Amino acid sequence: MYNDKVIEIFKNPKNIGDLKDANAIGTIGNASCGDIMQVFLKIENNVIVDAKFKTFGCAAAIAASSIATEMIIGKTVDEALTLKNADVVAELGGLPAQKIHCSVLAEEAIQAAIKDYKEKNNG
Amino acid sequence: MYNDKVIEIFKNPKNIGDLKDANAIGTIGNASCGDIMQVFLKIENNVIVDAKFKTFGCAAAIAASSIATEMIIGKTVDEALTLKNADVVAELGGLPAQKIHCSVLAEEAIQAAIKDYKEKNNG
Amino acid sequence: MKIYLDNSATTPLNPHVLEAMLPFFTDKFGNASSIHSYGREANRAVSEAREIIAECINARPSEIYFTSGGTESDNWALKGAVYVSKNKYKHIITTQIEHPAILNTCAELEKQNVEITYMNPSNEGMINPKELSNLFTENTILTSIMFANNEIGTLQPIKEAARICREQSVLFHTDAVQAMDSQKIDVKELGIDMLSMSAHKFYGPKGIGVLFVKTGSRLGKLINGGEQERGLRAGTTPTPLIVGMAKALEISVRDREKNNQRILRLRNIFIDRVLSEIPYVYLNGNRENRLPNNVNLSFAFIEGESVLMRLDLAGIAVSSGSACASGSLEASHVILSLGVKEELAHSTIRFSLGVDTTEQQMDYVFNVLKKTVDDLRRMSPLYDYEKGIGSYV
Amino acid sequence: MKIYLDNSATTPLNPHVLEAMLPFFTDKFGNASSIHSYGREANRAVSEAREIIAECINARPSEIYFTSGGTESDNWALKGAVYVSKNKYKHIITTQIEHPAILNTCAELEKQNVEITYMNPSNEGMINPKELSNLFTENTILTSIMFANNEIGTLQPIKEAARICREQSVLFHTDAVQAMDSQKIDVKELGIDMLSMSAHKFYGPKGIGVLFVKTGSRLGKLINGGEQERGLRAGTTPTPLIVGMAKALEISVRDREKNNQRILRLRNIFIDRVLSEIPYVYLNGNRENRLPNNVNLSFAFIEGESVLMRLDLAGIAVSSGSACASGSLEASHVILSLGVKEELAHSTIRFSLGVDTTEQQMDYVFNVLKKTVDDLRRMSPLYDYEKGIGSYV
Ligand SMILES: Cc1ncc(COP(=O)(O)O)c(C=O)c1O
Ligand SMILES: Cc1ncc(COP(=O)(O)O)c(C=O)c1O
Repeated sequence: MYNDKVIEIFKNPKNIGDLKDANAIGTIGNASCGDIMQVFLKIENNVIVDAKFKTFGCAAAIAASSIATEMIIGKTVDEALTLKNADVVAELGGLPAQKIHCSVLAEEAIQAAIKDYKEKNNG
Repeated sequence: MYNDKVIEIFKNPKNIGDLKDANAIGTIGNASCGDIMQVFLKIENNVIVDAKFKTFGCAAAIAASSIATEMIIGKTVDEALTLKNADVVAELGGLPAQKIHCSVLAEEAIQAAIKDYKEKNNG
Repeated sequence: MKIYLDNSATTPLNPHVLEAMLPFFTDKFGNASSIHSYGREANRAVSEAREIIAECINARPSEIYFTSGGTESDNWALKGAVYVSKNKYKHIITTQIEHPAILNTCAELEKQNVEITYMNPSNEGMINPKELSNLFTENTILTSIMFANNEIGTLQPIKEAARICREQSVLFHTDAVQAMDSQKIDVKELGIDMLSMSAHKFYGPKGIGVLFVKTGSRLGKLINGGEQERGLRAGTTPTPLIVGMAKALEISVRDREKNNQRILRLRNIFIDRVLSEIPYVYLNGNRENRLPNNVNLSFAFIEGESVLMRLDLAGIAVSSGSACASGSLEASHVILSLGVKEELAHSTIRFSLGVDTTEQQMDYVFNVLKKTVDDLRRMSPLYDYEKGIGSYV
Repeated sequence: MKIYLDNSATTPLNPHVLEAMLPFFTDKFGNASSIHSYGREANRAVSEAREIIAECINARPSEIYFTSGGTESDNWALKGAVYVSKNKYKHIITTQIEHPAILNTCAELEKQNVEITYMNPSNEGMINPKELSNLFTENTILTSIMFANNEIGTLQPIKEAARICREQSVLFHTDAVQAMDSQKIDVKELGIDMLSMSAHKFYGPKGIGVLFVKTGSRLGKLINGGEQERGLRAGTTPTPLIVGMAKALEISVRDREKNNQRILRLRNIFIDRVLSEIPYVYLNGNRENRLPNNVNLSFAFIEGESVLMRLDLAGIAVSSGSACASGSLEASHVILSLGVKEELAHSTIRFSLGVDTTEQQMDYVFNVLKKTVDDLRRMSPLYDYEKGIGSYV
């Protein structure tokens, strides 16, 4: 199953909760599939200065959310857009095959949040 | 499988061998079925004064031959003819279902020997 | 602290059972089909085990067939009935809440053009046997209804179902794998034609089960070969496992009442506490008509596996859905069949108590559980932590 | 004195194997499909066992499927190949000397309109793989030839048979149940698609086996249900048995050469002595091309079971025909297929040596055997004791 790093992150996830002053929110998945991931971003000058998540999902989904938010804090929006699910899996030190989709959700949630930001600002 | 009495008789069968002065011989079965029973009788004044057997067969066949020859020694020919395979089974204290046919062979071998005797003497 | 609350997935081997098995591994190791003394010794042990098991369910020894477990027994009962039937069209009645050993066997038989009817349970997980009468067709050869459900523990009205089937001359099979440990089962009184069991669910060894087949019921073979099990199930007789199964069932029956009472009390206290002290929790399955050791709860707004993993980190073993379905992304077919919504079905945890469960353990479990639910809801997008209420984003 | 010379029927569990199994009964007892720590612990042990077994035959771990034994493996290989085939007409090639696990499965498949061709062996019990080319039809889906025969121990030319089948794109299965303990088996080098084994034939536990299925070979399921064994063989994973099987095979491979040499020497001395010192005795099966532990002799004029029982009374366990067929009145199909006459076939005894067999034991066995043959011939109607010659009355 899960490696020690995934377990450790699941045990003590970072960046949990709402971000009161978020200016971008992305939500992916639905409860009937057993996974919802919600990412809140605070973006200043095209840089992600803070990121938080809320996740309804398994240990892998929670660990992926935690690590993904950590990975994008400090990055520019464009850099964050290049984050792929494989990067999340690599950073977690691997995921069981049937849990890879959790990393995809993390990638998609971030992209959805950035899309939300771009729409609000350019749209 | 076999009860202790069958085993005991198989271990030390009685009445083995040819009877030099037999006046009746009965042979039943064939080697291709895995059973041949041969009974030698010495009959005097219609009384079976001695009986011996030779048997190619399993432990049950050998035990049945032994006990059957013992059961008929001292009997008249007509009494011996009433010996049924069930009597042999009973005297052995029972046989496994698939070995009942060995007791049938014993009954038939005795009947064949007596038939032989009657044919020689009346025929 | 390590606490095992997954006794419906499997149980530890009872040390007395292991003791009974040990001589048959290295010492009395003969092949029970051999006619020499080693073989006869093994054969005697197998015969005794068969008698013990038969007596435990009021069957005859000749009605007990050893298999490799509950799954094989279930496969054999269904496929065996189909293979032997001379009907051109064949129809089987079963339920939506069966174990995959039945449901996937039915799916396989459907591919072979057997028609299957799946009865649905009430929203409390009960099958209504009265519905059977409307389901029989001239082609119905078999009805299979589980004795007790493995997820929600509901006990089905087997006696009435068996009676209705008998009246229509339809064979009746029950998967009693989950019921054996705690329920009194008398196959004669219940009127059952076939019954599956699996030793590792009652503190016996894994890899051994039984199919009870009532004298006179015709059944095709699933596994061909040697003449073991009166020619119906081939394969070298696994004597140590058989001896262990008999010993385990004997002990289970002996201690049944005592264990049931103790476990039931712990179970009820736990359910009451959870339902009263943790909000938005729902008990799945009828509360009374269930196995004494079963607790099945849905914790709204949080996902089952993450609850399971949190408890595991605290040394507590439970199950989300059934063990077999683990790793699957689908919510339990059993919970869904109760009419529970998919998102809530994903939030389900089974606690199954056992002979080793103590009051202290259950207190600890409750405390860890309460904190776990709290923590996970705090990170759930479906729950407004400030307001303490659910909301769908 | 108790002497066990029926190691082809089953072997005693190696005490080191038992030791390896023990923790998984009562302590590490989890269900290998469970995701909590108990489950992961069991799962790890099963994975390791799978790796060990794979390595022993140069396969990949993902090609190893656990079953309940050799019989199930054989059934699965044949039926699985048939179920998955899209051919309208299906044809299987096998041999007359297979174990009942193959032959009775074939008989069952014949009822389902599968055509079966049975190759006959030479009078030394060897199959000629060159004959295969004439037997293939456009419908041939599978050839199954045993690696070593269980009665006469003959080793078949598996590599050549597998090659010929591969050239025709016909799946090749081998029942290696009797071969595993003494033969080096490299499935890659031999080009085998499927291979059956059974742990209790190499000092492992009863009730566990393996079917090796080469990556890419399509196979239907025999037992439906949960997702165990990558969805191909359902049923709760019997962890202790699996751990035991791996340990037993590991030890068998490690000690193979040493054991083979020692046993072969004892075996050859015994055969030479019997053939030279007891008249009218015939060795069945090729003398060189056979398992190192196998002796199969026909003792003219006396019946096998009575020899067996006499030896048993002296503490010696042997087999007449194969164990499964015991209680049957028919002579062994294997011995008959060699062209041995029925009466002589009824006079057959198999001695199968094992790791515990000693020179002293074999001396004792020879002496008891000689006296037994003498005693039984004395009461045989087929033998003239005075003249020392056979005669049919
Ligand atoms: C109701 C039910 N039926 C069948 C089975 C299958 O039994 P086994 O896994 O022992 O083959 C199980 C348990 O896994 C079960 O709970
Ligand atoms: C050649 C052969 N195949 C298959 C089997 C069946 O194995 P099991 O009895 O372990 O199922 C045996 C032994 O009984 C055998 O000797």
